[in-house]
Amino acid sequence: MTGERTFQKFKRLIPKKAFLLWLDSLRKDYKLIGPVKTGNHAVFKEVDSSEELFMEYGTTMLSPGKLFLYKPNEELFRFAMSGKITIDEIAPIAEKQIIIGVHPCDVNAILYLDRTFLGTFRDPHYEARRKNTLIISLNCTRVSENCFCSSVGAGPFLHAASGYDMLLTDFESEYLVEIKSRKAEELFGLEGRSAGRDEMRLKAEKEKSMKSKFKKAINVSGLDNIFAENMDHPIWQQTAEDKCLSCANCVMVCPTCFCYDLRDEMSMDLKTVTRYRCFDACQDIMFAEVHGGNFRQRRAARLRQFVTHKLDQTNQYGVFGTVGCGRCITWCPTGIDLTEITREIQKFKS
Amino acid sequence: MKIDINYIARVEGESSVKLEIEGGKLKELKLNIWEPPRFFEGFLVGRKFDEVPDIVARICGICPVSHMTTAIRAIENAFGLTPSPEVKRIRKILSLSQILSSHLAHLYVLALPDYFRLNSIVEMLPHFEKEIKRFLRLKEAANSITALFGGRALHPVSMVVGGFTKVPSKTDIEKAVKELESLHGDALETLKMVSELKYPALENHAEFVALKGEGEYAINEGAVSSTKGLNIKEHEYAFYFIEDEVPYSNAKRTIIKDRGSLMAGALSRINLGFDNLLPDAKKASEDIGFKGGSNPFLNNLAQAVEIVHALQECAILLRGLSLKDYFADFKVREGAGSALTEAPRGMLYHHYEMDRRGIITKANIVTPTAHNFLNLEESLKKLVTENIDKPEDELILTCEMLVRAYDPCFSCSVH
Amino acid sequence: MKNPLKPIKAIIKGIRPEAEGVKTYTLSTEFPFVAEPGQFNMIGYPGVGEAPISLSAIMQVGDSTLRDGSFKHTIKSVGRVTDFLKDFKKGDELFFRGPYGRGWPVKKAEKKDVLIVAGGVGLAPLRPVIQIVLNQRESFGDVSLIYGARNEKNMLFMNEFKIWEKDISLYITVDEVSDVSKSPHPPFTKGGQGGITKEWSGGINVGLVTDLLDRVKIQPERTIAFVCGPEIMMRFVCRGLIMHGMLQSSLYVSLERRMKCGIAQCGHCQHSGLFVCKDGPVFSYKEVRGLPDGAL
Amino acid sequence: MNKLRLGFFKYSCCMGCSYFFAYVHKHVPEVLASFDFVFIKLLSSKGTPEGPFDIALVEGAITEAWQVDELKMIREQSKKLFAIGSCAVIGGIPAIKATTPELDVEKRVYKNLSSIHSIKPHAVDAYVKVDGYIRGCPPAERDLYEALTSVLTGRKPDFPQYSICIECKLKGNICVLIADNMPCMGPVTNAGCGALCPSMNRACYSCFGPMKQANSPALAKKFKAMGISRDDIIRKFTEFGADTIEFRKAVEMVYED
Ligand SMILES: Cc1cc2nc3c(=O)[nH]c(=O)nc-3n(C[C@H](O)[C@H](O)[C@H](O)COP(=O)(O)OP(=O)(O)OC[C@H]3O[C@@H](n4cnc5c(N)ncnc54)[C@H](O)[C@@H]3O)c2cc1C
Ligand code: SF4
Ligand code: SF4
Ligand code: SF4
Repeated sequence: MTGERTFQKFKRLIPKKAFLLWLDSLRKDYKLIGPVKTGNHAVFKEVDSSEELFMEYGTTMLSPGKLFLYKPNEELFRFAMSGKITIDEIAPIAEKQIIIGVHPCDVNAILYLDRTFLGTFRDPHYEARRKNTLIISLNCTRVSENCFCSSVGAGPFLHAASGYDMLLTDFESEYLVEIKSRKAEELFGLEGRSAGRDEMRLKAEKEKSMKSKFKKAINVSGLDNIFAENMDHPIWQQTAEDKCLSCANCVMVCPTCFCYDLRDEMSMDLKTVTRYRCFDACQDIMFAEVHGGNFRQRRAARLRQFVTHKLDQTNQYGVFGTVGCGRCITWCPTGIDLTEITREIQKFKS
Repeated sequence: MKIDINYIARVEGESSVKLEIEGGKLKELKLNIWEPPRFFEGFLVGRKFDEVPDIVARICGICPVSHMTTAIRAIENAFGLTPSPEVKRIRKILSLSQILSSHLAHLYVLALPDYFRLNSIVEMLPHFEKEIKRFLRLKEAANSITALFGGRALHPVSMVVGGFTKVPSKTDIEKAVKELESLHGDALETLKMVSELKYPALENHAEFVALKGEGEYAINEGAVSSTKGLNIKEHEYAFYFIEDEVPYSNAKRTIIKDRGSLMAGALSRINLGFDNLLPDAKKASEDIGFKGGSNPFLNNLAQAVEIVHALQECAILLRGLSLKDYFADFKVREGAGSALTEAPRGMLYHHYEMDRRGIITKANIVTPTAHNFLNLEESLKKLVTENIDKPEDELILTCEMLVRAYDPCFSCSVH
Repeated sequence: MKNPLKPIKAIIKGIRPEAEGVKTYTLSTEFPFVAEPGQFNMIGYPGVGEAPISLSAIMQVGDSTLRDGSFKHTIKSVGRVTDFLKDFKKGDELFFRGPYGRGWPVKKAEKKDVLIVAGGVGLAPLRPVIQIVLNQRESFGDVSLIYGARNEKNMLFMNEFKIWEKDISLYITVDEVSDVSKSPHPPFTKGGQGGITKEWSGGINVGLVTDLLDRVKIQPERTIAFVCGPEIMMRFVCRGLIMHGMLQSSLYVSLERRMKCGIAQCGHCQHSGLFVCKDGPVFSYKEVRGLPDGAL
Repeated sequence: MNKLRLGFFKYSCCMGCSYFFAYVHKHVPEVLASFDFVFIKLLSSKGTPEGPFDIALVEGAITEAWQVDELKMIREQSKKLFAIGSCAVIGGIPAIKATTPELDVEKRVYKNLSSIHSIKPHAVDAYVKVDGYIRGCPPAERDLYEALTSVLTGRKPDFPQYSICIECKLKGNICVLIADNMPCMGPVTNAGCGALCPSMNRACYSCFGPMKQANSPALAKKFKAMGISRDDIIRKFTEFGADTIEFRKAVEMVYED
């Protein structure tokens, strides 16, 4: 992220056991966060030992980036209101943490969040946590029902050059460990076997076989201006009225949705006000309301905002807003599927 | 002379007392419970069994747990489902925590101001800071026990037919136990405070009725027993108790067949179950020379003793939890079921009939205040007769104090 | 590292009732505040929140309309924050952060004719432009202001029209004629166009802003237009100007969207991938014409 | 600072809101320092309902004609009037009565109806203008404080108007609707409780009532697709929302279906 001297991007094969032991050895300096099985699902949370990790997970409901880097709820300022008002700026708390097992889509989503929070205006809380977080990505071994990352280039294997620290690929009893940052290079002491051309070929084969397993896809090359040209396509209105609940689950589970609200809360004695930030969603009817009007009064307009922000509107950051994790499809109560909406519109065009 | 006490404050719900004195004698006295009816028993018909606990919780904002527990037990009786001992334990914890909250609120906020000739706890604040802080401590602890299991202190959400949807973690329970144990002294102080109040004298010849358990202070189940020898099972209730409409009141009133009025509540429970109190509560009670009695004003004292008991029993039950088997599956079937529990204000009865899909076809709910209605009216008559020479203000206050001593819940009584 | 969301304290130096429900607040803070015309601040108060408000007078780099570094906001009370402000008094504290956004491209307008079209409170963000024009009159060609409001009770800066008209042509219109005697700006005398005349010479017309476009002599190739008002009004103005032969790229509009942060993070102001707070609020008409969820 | 005059009025309900208010939990001293309890029957004898009030809180549904008259009088006497609790905000549980012929319902309870004077149950805003809604059953603590502090500081109160789902996700609960196939009302229910039911492993039953412009027919369709019976779906939308336009839409759709 910041100007780093060049480091050695080495690749090694490490027995899984040894790797996890190494992880545990870091726990004295780092909080360890990773996928943990709860019931039929996996969630990212802090663990006391690598034994709790469930590295074979499919996908989680909430992404690690929007739990441990960009926080759902964050206190920013405290105002003391008696007499002359004073502002207390809450200092960023940035414990050192390792997030292990981050799938490629979620790493890409973090890189997307970087564009919002480390742009012209940098958010000190996000930045501090980002600096203190070691991201160990894990290439996928399973394609979940709604994944379409391969269509948008965000998975199933990670190809981003930087912005994370290590990349693991499951090699049965071993991990292929690729070092991607100086921090990781310094921390990683295991020798293992050095990975050569054969291993990289094997990795490429694995990726290929993974790619063949996708059930969901989207044809991005055919997107062009298609959304802008079909603003009033009946699919929007129809899907919105028939199915969309404006519940905002799609936005809440989306790993790239960055919108937030700033809220003030006053203590009952009126002496302190806390200003905090928390996730907001464009599906909320108040989201775009101003005096005299609401730019997205219609449910269809709100639904369209979500879908087009993910698949169109690339003028914003120069990349797609979606990483193809499929979460918004999985967790939408009525199963609204942005890939289907897109297909419907593409059908219309051709 | 006609006296209309229209504004009975510091009780739950709406009521008034009208009385007429002629020639130094009480001519007529009516307790009018004009709380607007909401027709729960009417609109429950057609609803499904699984909604019933959530709906009946809204009969009362103070004792939702009692309504939920009673309804759930009635429905389980209809389904032939016997809950696990763990479920029973958790239900009792919730009931006890609610009894604690309710009694604390009644004693400190509703009843206490009268004894100092003040209008409200707000007016007490400057003079009774220590007491009010104690009250808030106890109340907070009681609420947090209900919330720990129920999700929130009012209208808890985890209580369902079959048991509970979720239980708290061991660590949270551990913390709660410690908190409760640290408040034992506060409970004893409360009892001491309440025992020092000056209660008006009044004899009451009512039949005291309460559930009675085997070796435990009965709350959620037991035999219906009375100081006049009643001893029946809960499903026999309808044969012995009769509910009737009163032309001047929206609440119905209940009597024991062929015998007349009854009194339910903390005093009844103490009168019938004194021996089942935990040793500490029993001893504390004996130390102040209280083992029950017939003066309805002593209900205050009985509540204070129950506070000592409930706080301790909650902690004991919490320690004994396994946090397993907190839900049992069941089969919906056609049938009828009824249940009785001890709500903070006394015996509460729910009865449901259901079709094979579990749709309610008939509902009947008899609340503690309906049980006490006639007795309260009779006691008021007696009180007025015995205090007929008192100045009007004083007489009105004494009447109000008696009404409050019953800790009536008029919202419940009408429902 | 300072949090860009951290508000800065300002003191209210003066308050002027401007029109019905609208007041102008002169603010000053510890440092001389510098901004560009068309930029805005997030104005707020703890416990109430923040709202984006344009600067209606500023000290600009190189030039100073307000030499002491104070700045002004002209605010109409319509909601949580703006209603709260209406009871503030001189000397009260209030908070702001900014300036934010891309303002009017005034440099581009130098040596050209300038057409300023405003509706309602939309004149506030354009006032700094007028100030520059007045200060450096020789740098611009013909300058005209077309300004419309619902009625004259809703009209901003009327007390300044007399000064403005010395250097720029004013075309003022109201949608409806209201009771003159209740106007905050007496004296009015009856007569003249639309039934009303006033201190300045041009008169008040009755009708829509768009009706006045025909009255201004527009030389399309050497004119640049700055438009601010309700979005639907801007739509008709821009279309009208295009009919007059103007290029989409020489029309500029200022958009209003809900904003929480002002710094391109909170997402509320997104307009088809544009952040109105950062990429705007001033856009060339070409950039925002026909975008979904907008009226242009 | 002068204390503000507060009135708390109860109509047809469980009085849980008064009870809840009486212990504004950790804030008793602060509330007492800022407000004069001019009228609150649960707490104080000798109050006067005559006003004037700086803030009036009204709990309970309106089910009898005298309540309407009194309510209108209170409105006139009060600078700000808030509906508190689901009964007052949306008609709540008492409004279930109106889902079937009301006389039948009344007859099931009383043999002699001559002294019963009930009218169709409605929320408070059916009769008077309301300045804000403190939703929930029991009401959301945060919203209650927001109402009180807003009046104290003279700002418009800010109440959440989005779905329970948002709160549920902020909490990180695994969605019970999707993961466990429970008929959760969260997607159409107004936030405020912190997604309590899903956090306790059960489906939301909408005790906070519908959120603004809730698309309840779409959720009803989803329930149907889950195999839930028509009657059960109707019951879902009439437990707390019987008197609301938003939920009536779902009921009508199911009937027409
Ligand atoms: C770049 C920019 C510059 C601006 N410059 C100016 C300026 O110079 N002067 C000026 O006066 N304005 C200006 N505005 C407009 C101003 O920002 C808005 O009027 C302001 O945001 C209102 O904020 P508020 O908190 O007072 O209103 P809000 O409370 O946010 O209300 C805004 C609207 O939403 C409605 N609303 C809000 N909350 C609710 C709710 N809970 N339920 C129902 N309705 C609700 C209100 O009724 C109102 O119509 C500008 C806006 C932008 C984007
Ligand atoms: S999750 Fe589905 S139903 Fe809910 S707002 Fe998103 S698209 Fe609509
Ligand atoms: S605009 Fe909507 S889709 Fe885009 S980031 Fe914000 S909440 Fe997510
Ligand atoms: S989840 Fe729904 S039913 Fe449960 S408390 Fe919240 S609003 Fe009420």
